[in-house]
Amino acid sequence: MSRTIELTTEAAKFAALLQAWGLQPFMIESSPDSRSAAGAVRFGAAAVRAAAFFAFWLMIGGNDLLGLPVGLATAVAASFVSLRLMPPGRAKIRPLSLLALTARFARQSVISGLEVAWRAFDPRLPLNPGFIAYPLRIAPGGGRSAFCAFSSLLPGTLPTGTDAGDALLVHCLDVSRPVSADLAAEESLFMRALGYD
Amino acid sequence: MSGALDLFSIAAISVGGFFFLAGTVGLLRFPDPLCRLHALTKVDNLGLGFIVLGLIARSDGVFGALKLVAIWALVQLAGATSAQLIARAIRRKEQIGAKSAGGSPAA
Amino acid sequence: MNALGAVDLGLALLVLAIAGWTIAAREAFAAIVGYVAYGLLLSIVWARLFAVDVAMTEAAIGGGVTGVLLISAAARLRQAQTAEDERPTLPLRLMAAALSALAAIALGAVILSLPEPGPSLAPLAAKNLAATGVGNPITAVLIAFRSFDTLLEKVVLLLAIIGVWSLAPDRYWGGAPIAPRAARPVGALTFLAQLVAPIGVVVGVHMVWVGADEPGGAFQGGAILAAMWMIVMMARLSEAPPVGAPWLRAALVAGPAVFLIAGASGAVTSGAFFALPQAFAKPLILIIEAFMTLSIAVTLPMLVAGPPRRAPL
Amino acid sequence: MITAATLSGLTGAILVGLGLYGLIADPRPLRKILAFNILGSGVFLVFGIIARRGAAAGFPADPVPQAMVITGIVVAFAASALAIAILLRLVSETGRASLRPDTPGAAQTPGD
Repeated sequence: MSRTIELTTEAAKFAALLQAWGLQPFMIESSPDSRSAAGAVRFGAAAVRAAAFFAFWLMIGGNDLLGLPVGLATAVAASFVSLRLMPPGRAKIRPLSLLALTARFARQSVISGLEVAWRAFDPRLPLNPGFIAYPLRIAPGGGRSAFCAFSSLLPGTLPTGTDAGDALLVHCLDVSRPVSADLAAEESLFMRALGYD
Repeated sequence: MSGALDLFSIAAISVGGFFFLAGTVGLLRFPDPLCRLHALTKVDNLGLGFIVLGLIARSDGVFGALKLVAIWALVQLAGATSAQLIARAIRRKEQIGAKSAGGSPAA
Repeated sequence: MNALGAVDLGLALLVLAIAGWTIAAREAFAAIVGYVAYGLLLSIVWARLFAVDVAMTEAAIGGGVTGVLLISAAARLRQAQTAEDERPTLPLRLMAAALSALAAIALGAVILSLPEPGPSLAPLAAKNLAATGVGNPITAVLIAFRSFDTLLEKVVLLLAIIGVWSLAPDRYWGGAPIAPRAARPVGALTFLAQLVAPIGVVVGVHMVWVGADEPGGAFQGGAILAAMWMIVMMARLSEAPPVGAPWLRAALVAGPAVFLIAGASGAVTSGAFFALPQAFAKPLILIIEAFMTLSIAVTLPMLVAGPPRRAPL
Repeated sequence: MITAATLSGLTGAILVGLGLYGLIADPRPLRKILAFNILGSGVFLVFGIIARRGAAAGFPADPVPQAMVITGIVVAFAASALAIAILLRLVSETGRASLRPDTPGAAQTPGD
């Protein structure tokens, strides 16, 4: 009996480790039922993040052989800092949806960037600024912050924090544009790409 | 370097310069701080994106290109955060002003 | 005048205009924002003088960390206003202006009459660079050729910390300072800190590591690490430690202590204080730099956080 | 012909003048600290052109003055931090951000 339990925990551990290494870079699903599995998740997240930071070191450091041990130690330290500040969450990345999100981001950036540029250059200064309240579906926490940061990069919309409820107060240069619909489309895509749905 | 690549690089950097110019014009012409924030943080970031794109074409090797992308990403992150913080501060200030004037806060 | 000359002239005028604005602005907050912009522009001037190491230090410390220090001070000073009648009278201000103009003109005249070609220690530094094993002449000067300056400068930082802490009221002694931070947790700031702080750790260490051979070093890398800790505290993800914490004190003195030990061991092995044995010069310099980085990364945020403002637990 | 280095040096000289004026003429202590920092950066810039003029031996600038400017920037920051801590303590003791030794309301002496 006890042996079976042991095996199950081991299996959960292994599965969590595999998941962490293979499919879900950066953030991974935590399983609250087993403490050791949670530990494995943590270890897995640490390993994935350390690998990411080491890759970053290689990128900025280039091909300096002597620096590799230093880079490795730094990557471990950075992933320790990262885990302290941001414990492994329940997000998981879906590469295809992420690609779609990136494509939409690029297209929207250029389109609305051109639009803001046109408004700036137009002698009549055609602005219709104001706030709209957009009810957020994504739960409070890291995912919501990430989405707010994402939407604040798109020209035309500027999240200014939430009101008393869960509505995001967005400042727009032109309130007559379909801002809410755009935001809803982006939020769906964002939630799918990062596994918040 | 091939001519086509140079041409692409020149074009992308020029487009980036255009967006920076538009952002600056917006910064000077838009009527209130929140609108000016739009011009400053977003259109400028778009300009930076195009300039980075143009420079990637001229970068030496993959590492140089990735470094440029990392710079762009960090500037985006900083821009997103500061835009939200400033916008938040302005809205709260306006709300307090509206409340003390007896009006309802903008929503 | 070529294009680059025009850029230089424009840059100089911009720096002067912003400095003037910083002096003249009515609001303290506006003046400080001006000062931060001034620090960043100044770092471009430094880059134009081919002093990349100085440019990085100026941007990180002159612009960034000093900016946080000043803004948090201005926020706490908002209530305490200086009476308008303390402004000097017009004749006095005119005299001050005349004196300042005289100083500037005299300095300008000196600059225009500097000998041509300028005297330089660069050949001397170049000749001895190989002995240190490092490739960045500025790191060599800081740690090897003028090590006393650098050591004393580290001691000055320690003295400043002691001075700042000494200003705590008795009841708070041994307690923790309150670092500048958001009034309540803000999602955007938390997100930034969570994402940027670990990346900043990698960048900061990288900057120290390459500082041996390229622009960078303990000051620049340490300032970046310090900034990361400050961002984390600003986002309220971490608190400033109590000033009595042993690890904090160890980290504060680690840099100067290791530096001193290296110097003293030089006195024993090579017969002169700070005579680093040539075979180990580069590893020794790197070890000293590592501990200096740690001390700078801890000292700068603690200087910004100020004296303890909480009773010890 | 004024070179880029000389231009920066002259900029530094004017910055010293601006900072000196602010340091003397502005009564507000925080602004004095700001002005002091501008004065200091002007001095560093003058030092910087001495480094640039000392370009030799394959270095674009003399490394010795550069290294000293780096330590200088850090020391200037430490001095500012100490000054601000003293100022904040002064304010918490007296309630006023003022360097005037007399109490508020007392007759002021001209030329103080």
